[in-house]
Amino acid sequence: MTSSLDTREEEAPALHTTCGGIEFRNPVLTASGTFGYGEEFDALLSLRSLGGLVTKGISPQPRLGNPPPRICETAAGMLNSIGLENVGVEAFAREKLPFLRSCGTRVLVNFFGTTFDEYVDCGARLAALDGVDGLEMNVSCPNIKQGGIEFGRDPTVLGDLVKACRAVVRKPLWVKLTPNTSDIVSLARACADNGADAVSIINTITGMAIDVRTRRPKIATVFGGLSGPAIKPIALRMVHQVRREKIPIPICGIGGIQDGIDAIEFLLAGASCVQVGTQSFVDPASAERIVREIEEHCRAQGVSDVGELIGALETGK
Amino acid sequence: MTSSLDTREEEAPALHTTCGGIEFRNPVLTASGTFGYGEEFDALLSLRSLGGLVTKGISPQPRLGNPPPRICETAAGMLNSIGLENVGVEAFAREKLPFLRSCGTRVLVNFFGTTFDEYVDCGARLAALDGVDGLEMNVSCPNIKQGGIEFGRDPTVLGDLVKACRAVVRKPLWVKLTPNTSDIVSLARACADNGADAVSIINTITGMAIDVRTRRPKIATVFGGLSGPAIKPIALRMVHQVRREKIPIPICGIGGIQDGIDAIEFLLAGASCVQVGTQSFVDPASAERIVREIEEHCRAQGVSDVGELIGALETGK
Amino acid sequence: MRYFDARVIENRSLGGGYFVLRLGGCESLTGSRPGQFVMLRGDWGRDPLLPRPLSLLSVAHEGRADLLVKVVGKGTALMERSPPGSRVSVLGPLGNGFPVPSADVADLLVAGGVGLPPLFMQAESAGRLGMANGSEMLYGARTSRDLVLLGEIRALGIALRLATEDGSLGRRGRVTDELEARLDHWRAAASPRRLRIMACGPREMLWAVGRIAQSCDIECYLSMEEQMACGIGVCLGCAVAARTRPYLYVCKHGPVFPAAEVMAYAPAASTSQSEGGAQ
Amino acid sequence: MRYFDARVIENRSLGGGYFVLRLGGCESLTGSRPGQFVMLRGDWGRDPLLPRPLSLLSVAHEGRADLLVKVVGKGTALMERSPPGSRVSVLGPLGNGFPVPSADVADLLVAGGVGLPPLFMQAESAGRLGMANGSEMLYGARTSRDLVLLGEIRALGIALRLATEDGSLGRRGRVTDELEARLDHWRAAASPRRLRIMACGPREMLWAVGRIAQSCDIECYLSMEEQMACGIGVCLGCAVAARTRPYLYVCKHGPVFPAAEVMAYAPAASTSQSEGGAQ
Ligand SMILES: Cc1cc2nc3c(=O)[nH]c(=O)nc-3n(C[C@H](O)[C@H](O)[C@H](O)COP(=O)(O)OP(=O)(O)OC[C@H]3O[C@@H](n4cnc5c(N)ncnc54)[C@H](O)[C@@H]3O)c2cc1C
Ligand SMILES: Cc1cc2nc3c(=O)[nH]c(=O)nc-3n(C[C@H](O)[C@H](O)[C@H](O)COP(=O)(O)OP(=O)(O)OC[C@H]3O[C@@H](n4cnc5c(N)ncnc54)[C@H](O)[C@@H]3O)c2cc1C
Ligand SMILES: Cc1cc2nc3c(=O)[nH]c(=O)nc-3n(C[C@H](O)[C@H](O)[C@H](O)COP(=O)(O)O)c2cc1C
Ligand SMILES: Cc1cc2nc3c(=O)[nH]c(=O)nc-3n(C[C@H](O)[C@H](O)[C@H](O)COP(=O)(O)O)c2cc1C
Ligand code: FES
Ligand code: FES
Repeated sequence: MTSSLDTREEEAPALHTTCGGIEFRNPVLTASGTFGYGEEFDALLSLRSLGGLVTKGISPQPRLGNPPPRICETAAGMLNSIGLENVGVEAFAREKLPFLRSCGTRVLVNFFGTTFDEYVDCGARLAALDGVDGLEMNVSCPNIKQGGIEFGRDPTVLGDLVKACRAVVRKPLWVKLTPNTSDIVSLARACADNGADAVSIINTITGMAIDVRTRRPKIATVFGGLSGPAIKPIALRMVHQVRREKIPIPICGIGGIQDGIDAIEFLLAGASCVQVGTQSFVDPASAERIVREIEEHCRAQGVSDVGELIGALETGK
Repeated sequence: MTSSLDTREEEAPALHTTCGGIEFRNPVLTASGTFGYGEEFDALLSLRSLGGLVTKGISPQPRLGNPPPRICETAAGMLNSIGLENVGVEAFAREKLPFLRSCGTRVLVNFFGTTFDEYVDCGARLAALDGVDGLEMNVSCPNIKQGGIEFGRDPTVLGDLVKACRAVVRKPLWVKLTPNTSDIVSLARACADNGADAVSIINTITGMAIDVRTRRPKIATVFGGLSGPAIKPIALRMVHQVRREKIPIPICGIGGIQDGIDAIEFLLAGASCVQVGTQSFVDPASAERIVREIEEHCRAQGVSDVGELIGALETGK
Repeated sequence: MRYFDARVIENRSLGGGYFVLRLGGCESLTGSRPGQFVMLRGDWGRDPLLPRPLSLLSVAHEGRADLLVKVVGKGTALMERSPPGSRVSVLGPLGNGFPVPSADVADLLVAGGVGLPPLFMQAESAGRLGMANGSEMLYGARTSRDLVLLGEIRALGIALRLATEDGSLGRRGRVTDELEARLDHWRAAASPRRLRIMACGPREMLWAVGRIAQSCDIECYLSMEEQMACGIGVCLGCAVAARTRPYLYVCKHGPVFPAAEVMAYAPAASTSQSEGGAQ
Repeated sequence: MRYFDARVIENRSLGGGYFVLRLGGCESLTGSRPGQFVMLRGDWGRDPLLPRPLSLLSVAHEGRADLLVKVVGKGTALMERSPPGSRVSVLGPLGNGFPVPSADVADLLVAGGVGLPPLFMQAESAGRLGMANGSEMLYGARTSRDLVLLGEIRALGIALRLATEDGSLGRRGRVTDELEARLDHWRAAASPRRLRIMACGPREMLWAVGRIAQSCDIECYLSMEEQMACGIGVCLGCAVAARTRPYLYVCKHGPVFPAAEVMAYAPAASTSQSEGGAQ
């Protein structure tokens, strides 16, 4: 707002972007699990200034989550093991959606199940709700039938899951990939081949921390998901690997974004939009600030449309 | 030294440890590529105070390495793409080994090849050298025959490589695993099944960073290896995953260790010894300090033998 | 609840690692309730990354807010070194706070170590309502060095009883010993006012206070701590096992809980005692 | 080369983001050569992680060492804010340094922006050897605000010629324009002393200086910069493409290189000029 006063109107860089069938005012979304259901942040930043928000992951039924301690800090990051606690589809529709419908920004609902059927059921029910602009499928959940291995770790399992959900979801369907893989490209390809509209890269990386005095894990479930600036180089690499292989669906880049420069790194690496996660804890107004910083960067570098940045990395090859 | 004056002699905790067929004065080694060939650190700390050191990776022939820029800093970490530059076996034996023979600590030589035969050749020649206490095989090198995929990424390829080297190496043979995998346990098992004496966990994680002004990667080769405190939670998790599965060979823990507490986290997670890498750049005397801090922790916690800590994590299971 | 920049206007060391950080620019904290807290972060880069939860010690006119902090790690060490003029980000006021003082209730405010701030503010608020002299504060710590702001507490007009584990000031023993003694006294005195306990301090102390209150059937509120990331109920990190729901959140449903709500999952007395004693 | 703790004893701002950090406790730096550098790290946790390379500006008796620093990012910003008394870790002296002044050689010391320190120290050393008046320093920057320590340089007894891109002080233009003018002058003067050039500054400037020296066949030394992690030749991070070997290391073989050694891989003049000009 303030910055548009500094310069003539016509110079304002175009920030809108399209990703996975959804048009966004600008490329900055907030990440699942770090922004609640939006409401709590209404007093802290202008939701209308954001490209969009992604809700906490929803499952068909409410879930209780894991015992505490659930989080701990690490070097430039944090571990969490919330255990996918959430209110369930019904309570979401009843209690959270009314606010989201009028919050003034795009709403993606992150969802998951513990079985194939739960995924399909959950996707179908959420997609039917008014006020939901799109779905983001969290495939980093333990597949009980496969000995607890994440659904999203095997390209074949993942492809089947995407196909099944795609068949019932008539809204934009994004798939959020797990970084606990040696081959992110195959996972992205499995999504593209089975009808996903976009891939979100990345979810948290499995990690752990130990309290040496008590000799116990700092997280009750032993392992937790690592997020924050620490993982940015890994996330950026995965985004670029997928982009380089010309997988034919767009990418939403996630992982350790703290400021506009970080966000632009993801755009250059090939993301069409980004999500801000842990940084919303560090600085609850950061997502709005990041929009401003991207705009300032565009002005300073003479970029008239943020789309020019997407995939514009020069590798000299 | 100083601290042993504070307390009666008999209270000094026993720090020696055995890992992969080598006895160490204490569990603190320095990591390959971050400690040169030892000589440079002679003026900065007491080499005799260390458990051991691991040399820069050696290949059969000298290698030039990658074009600059080769390193950049990231949040609580750094990326490097040195390109495995080294002096080669011959020059190593002639120019570096004489110093190492008399440096007063255990010497492991890190080595690699670009083909199966090069690995075997390199391992055999290094193992034959007097003054080499053991070998650490770096399998995070691109396998040209397999389209540049790291040798160490596929358990079958890795197992074959370990077997081939094992046949010619009559000294302790450690294998340093790549973290760019969805299944560290299978990699460790392939090593154990094929005669390795220990596994070193972990090497750097592939990452990237972008200079948004020039739109170029900050590392000339686009991708580089992430190291430093940022990766510690991931490294610790992998060590513990391998330990939990009762793979029958010991683990050397590596990744982001900055102080004695970090080192003890690795011991509790299941490592028999640790390596200090990037921290030697942050604080060149850190390895010696870490030995002291481990000793202090043992005293404070009434641990009479550091061996009591190995794998002593209590997960309540 | 607001998110804003404030400035350190005074940083007063109390010795023993304790210090009072006086912030200016905290107009949005006016009207905060005792027991509420803020998430605070200095201008210190990424290490540490997350903001730190700190209870309000006192909130005055003209946007002044005081925090009492003890150095325990990186974040608090950086705060201790913040000179006047330093910029800090503040999110608050957060959480629920203690029940308001009431004329027919005598409050026993039980503070352990750095658990003092919310009870200090509660006493201050009681004083403002003219109810301080009906209540008393029991304040315990390891040594006399850990008992801070004694003059300031007395100035609030509340009766103050101290306990130190080493006997260097007040009763030798735990603050819960003092609590039991005072409960005996109150029962003997047969005061017409109903008794109520509010406590903040180390977890073992809280469990002990909760058990005492339960055994005497006295209304009791405990201010809990958990690791926090967001402070506003979105990360779901600060869960505590509870009676009415599987988990409640310290930042959103607390930090102050009726003891019965959280005592269900407290360890048995013996364990906790020996754990505490092993230190 | 030693690794030791030092203290900031003075931190003098020169405006424009430049400041002189005076360190105490640097006895081990006594005898350092102009062009040598240190790896420096403050007491600031993990952000930033790696120490920062800084050239020596001056090393005095009693363990005093001066550094001239310009704020460009996190590390230098933290250094700028370090009050006297702050602890810093120092590794040094590192690298090779410039050739020593010699009676039969006239040195042209070419400094661009914050490339001043090694040339300042070289002039200081020449002064000490009584050879300063044979040499001259050419010092250029964007604006007059970026030309610092002018009084101190003059006090060394060396002739000083300035250039600014905006013409706010000295010649309007680049320091390399001034260099060409001076070379014309020296040739015209037909001095009996052999000419030698030593330069430190932005990479484009170094390439330009190197090209001028090559075209006039004058002995020339360039002090190079690269990203560094260790400073002692073990990480192999600071490689520069070289003539006699595929790569040399700035920290170990440099930072000062004979121009011919590193010019082989310098970009062609036109590119570099336009790149520089595009700023
Ligand atoms: C609601 C609430 C109110 C609080 N009020 C005060 C107060 O008024 N004054 C005060 O001095 N302290 C208060 N604390 C505790 C304070 O938040 C921690 O001491 C602080 O976060 C430690 O940060 P650090 O970086 O110094 O320590 P770290 O380096 O992070 O850790 C040091 C130790 O403190 C523990 N710790 C770290 N973060 C927390 C946390 N969020 N909660 C509990 N323990 C933690 C760690 O497990 C570790 O053992 C409060 C905590 C909560 C939850
Ligand atoms: C041998 C040598 C001597 C030097 N002497 C001086 C000196 O006397 N005074 C002075 O002010 N500066 C000097 N520098 C440059 C100084 O090291 C960098 O300005 C500093 O490291 C930047 O750190 P930062 O954290 O402030 O910036 P960052 O936040 O790390 O980065 C800001 C910018 O500086 C660049 N940069 C970061 N690190 C380096 C590095 N090691 N080398 C080159 N560029 C870097 C980054 O690419 C980025 O563009 C010297 C560099 C070298 C290699
Ligand atoms: C506390 C917490 C809870 C999260 N919950 C979810 C979730 O419910 N579903 C999901 O797909 N990702 C979840 N994530 C992952 C984030 O959306 C994001 O992918 C990850 O944190 C990396 O981004 P960051 O580094 O910016 O935080 C969660 C992350 C955190 C820190
Ligand atoms: C500059 C640099 C060079 C390295 N070179 C090698 C190498 O030659 N061989 C190898 O196996 N690992 C190499 N490594 C990896 C380290 O030995 C170590 O596994 C990794 O850095 C993680 O540990 P850290 O976080 O403590 O640094 C290198 C790391 C760095 C930072
Ligand atoms: S701290 Fe995030 S929910 Fe309580
Ligand atoms: S900085 Fe490590 S080799 Fe030069």
